[in-house]
Amino acid sequence: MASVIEGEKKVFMTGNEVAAWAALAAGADIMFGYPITPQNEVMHYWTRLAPRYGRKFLQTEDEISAGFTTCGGLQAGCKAFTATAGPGNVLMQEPYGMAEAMRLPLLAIIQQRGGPSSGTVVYSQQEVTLTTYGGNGEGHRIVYSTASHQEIYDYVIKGFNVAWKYRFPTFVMGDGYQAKMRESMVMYDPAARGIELVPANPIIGLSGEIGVDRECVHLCNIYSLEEELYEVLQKMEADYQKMTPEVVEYDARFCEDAEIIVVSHGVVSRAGQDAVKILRAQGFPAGYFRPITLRPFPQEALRKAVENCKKVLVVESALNQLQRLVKENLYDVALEVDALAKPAVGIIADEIVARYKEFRK
Amino acid sequence: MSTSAEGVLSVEVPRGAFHLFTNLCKGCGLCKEKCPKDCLIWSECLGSFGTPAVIPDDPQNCIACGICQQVCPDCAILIERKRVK
Amino acid sequence: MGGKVVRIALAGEGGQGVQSIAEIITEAAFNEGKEALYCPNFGLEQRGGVSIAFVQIGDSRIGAPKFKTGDIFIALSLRAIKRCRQYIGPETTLVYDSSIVGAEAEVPPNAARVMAIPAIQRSKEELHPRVFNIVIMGAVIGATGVVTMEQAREALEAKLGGKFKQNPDLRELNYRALEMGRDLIGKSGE
Amino acid sequence: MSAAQPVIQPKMPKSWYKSNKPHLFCPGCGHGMVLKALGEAIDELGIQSKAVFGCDIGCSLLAWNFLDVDSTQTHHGRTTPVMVGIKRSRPELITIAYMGDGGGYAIGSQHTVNAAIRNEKITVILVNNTNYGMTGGQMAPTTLPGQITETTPFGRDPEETGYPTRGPEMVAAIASEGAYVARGTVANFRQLKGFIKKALENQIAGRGFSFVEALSVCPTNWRTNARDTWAFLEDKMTQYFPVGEFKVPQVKEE
Repeated sequence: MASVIEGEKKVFMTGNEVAAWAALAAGADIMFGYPITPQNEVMHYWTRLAPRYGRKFLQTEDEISAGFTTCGGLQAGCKAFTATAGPGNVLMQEPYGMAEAMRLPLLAIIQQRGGPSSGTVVYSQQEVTLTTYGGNGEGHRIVYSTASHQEIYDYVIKGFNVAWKYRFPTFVMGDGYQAKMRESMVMYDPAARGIELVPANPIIGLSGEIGVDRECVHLCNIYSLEEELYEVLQKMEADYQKMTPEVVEYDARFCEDAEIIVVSHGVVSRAGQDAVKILRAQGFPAGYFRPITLRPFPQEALRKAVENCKKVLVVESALNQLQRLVKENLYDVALEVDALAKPAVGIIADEIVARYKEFRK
Repeated sequence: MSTSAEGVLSVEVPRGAFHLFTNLCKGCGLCKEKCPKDCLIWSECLGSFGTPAVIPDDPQNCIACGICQQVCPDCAILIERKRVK
Repeated sequence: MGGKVVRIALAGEGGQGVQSIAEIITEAAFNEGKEALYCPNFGLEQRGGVSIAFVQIGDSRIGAPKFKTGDIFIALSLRAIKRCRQYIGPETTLVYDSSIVGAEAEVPPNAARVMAIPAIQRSKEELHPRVFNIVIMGAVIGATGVVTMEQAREALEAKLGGKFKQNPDLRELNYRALEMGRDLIGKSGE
Repeated sequence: MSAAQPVIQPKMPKSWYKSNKPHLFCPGCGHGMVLKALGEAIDELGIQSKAVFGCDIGCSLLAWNFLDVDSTQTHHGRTTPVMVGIKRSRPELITIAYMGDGGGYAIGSQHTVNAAIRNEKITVILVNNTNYGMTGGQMAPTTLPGQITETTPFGRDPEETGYPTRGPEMVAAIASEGAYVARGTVANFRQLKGFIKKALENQIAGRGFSFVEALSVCPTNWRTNARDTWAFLEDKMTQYFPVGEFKVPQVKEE
């Protein structure tokens, strides 16, 4: 496969365009998708770029189909992916479940929009619970929450690799802002940076003659006995726990001597970081913590970060989604948790600064 | 009629042989209804579900047409035909 | 954080070209080596309603994609002023077209500076009504100095080069529109 | 019987997976016959090693390890998109989507319709037994007017629940040139096998969507003995669901 990006290239584009380029650079073979704002341009750019590199696309009849065709493509050994948002993300929970159950290396780019229901087509961080724990299972998924176009590029490439290495469905979760806004970032050829792309391989439609060279493959996705499924789930959980330290990512700053730590993720963490810098400049001992993987959650890192602090301020464009994760992961730590929760609305640094000062009283 | 160790009921008929694999026969009776000579009956032998397996009532009535084999959902019947000279 | 970030909000009716202006300005800033972030408001108003563009230009990484109040707010219609007054604060320079009837009554009292410029009238009389949005772009550059006129011209070339090739007169027309906008604000971006 | 005589073996298709027979379907279930027709068609076309078989949820899920063919279990109604995904990714594979009437005409009807419209080069084999067998015999899209099921205890009333879905007729109406559409019945094995074989050949030739509905029987949920089972299929079902080919590609003579 010829490299898509020669060397390094600084560009100014939308996050959706970045996502399409990243999928190309990551060696994605085929995209299955269904229109939904604010994800549409991932498909728009992909359909324009893919033929140049011999990659494929299918627009399906709905998101259920887009998810399941992706599952089929993955079983056949192609780096298949999809992108969706909001109500589409809801419909895709069903195929994600299949990917979870059958350990298919599904990669989905999620651009969160306002909910519930059709909500807005604009922006939110309300798909955290859905993306991390949606579906009738235990949330054996990997969810990256990106904060910039650079990260969309980096984590889409990383996401494909992690998915194919560990075989858990992987999500690169942005939002409407990241989808539609333009900012600068550097595209690169992963190989030139020493990033080796994990090869794809089929689990069905194998080569060789059945009965001569090989046995047939029967992929099972439904079990007769509760014990059978239990065993499968035990193995899944064990694999997930084993993988966690290798995959989990976070960013922590100024936490050692912080009295209040601002916890935020995704695009909001940009404001979180700015707020902490402003507070520090004003002499307030504020700390900054950002989970990059929301699943698996950087529990150990967060617990370590809050060791010396008194309070945690969770900031999110949702009511109680990151907060729930934070509380769950700090369940036995004596800490006061407050939130600046603005569902479906953007958050700026000044608001966090103000809330911090209020919370401090 | 003979019964092999493998649970195969075999009946020589004028045009060949009727074989029934008792481990496969579930006793549904679909074959019985489709027999053009109406010659299949429930035998003394039990099939895989503990229900009686089928057998031709009189070997002379079986014409080895193979319809029972064709309609069996479980491939429990095999009709061997003698070569016509 | 680092250096000062200039925050620009543009609002107008769908089709007035506020998104194109934002796109060209940020593209120009990017080409100049600055950090730029352009975030369109792509709400349901995308078709037939008020369209808003949020632009931030600075020397280092830009934080949140949106902001509370802009350094400069350009409104191209009465509805745009009404709907977007929340983005006008004590540090905001509000620029609107002087042809907007009833604008004065809607201007929030807290704006730092208010400028009504005859962009529609002048572009119609002296240039062409179609380049009205480029006049506005010139005004934004004049008011903020976020990019040089040279970069603005290059970004225009990148965006409209195809059209310029077909009709070279268009290039001159757009350049003049850019300068007209800058002069209407009365400040040079060069 | 002399010792030298070879042990007589049942005549199963080569592409049947032998070690799990007898299979899991109920006594008299039509799935065995449809899968026998499919197995023989696979054998005759020599595609055992490049076929991918996908089964739906419902009784058809019991076919997940029925064939000695690479197979995958999907979700209810979602076999068509999974097979489309495989085919689009690896066009050299022969993909067979196997489902019941509920999967193809109710919960997954949008996939049937849109795969047909897009002329996806997959083969769909849909088994019509006029009810939801796995869940205990509820009304299916194909339940006949007046037919008693667990959810139509007084007989299906078309005024309330509409008329049975005529799948091949619908698919033939919406599929484009190159599609192959037929309805067979387990009561006519040879014909059914012929239809399935043609459907697979159509995919191999890359002409378009191929769809075979197989009229089948469900003695367990119909609560019928063998005689009434055949009678319901041959007398009642075929009245409403005519057997035959509905769309055959025009193959140009070379």
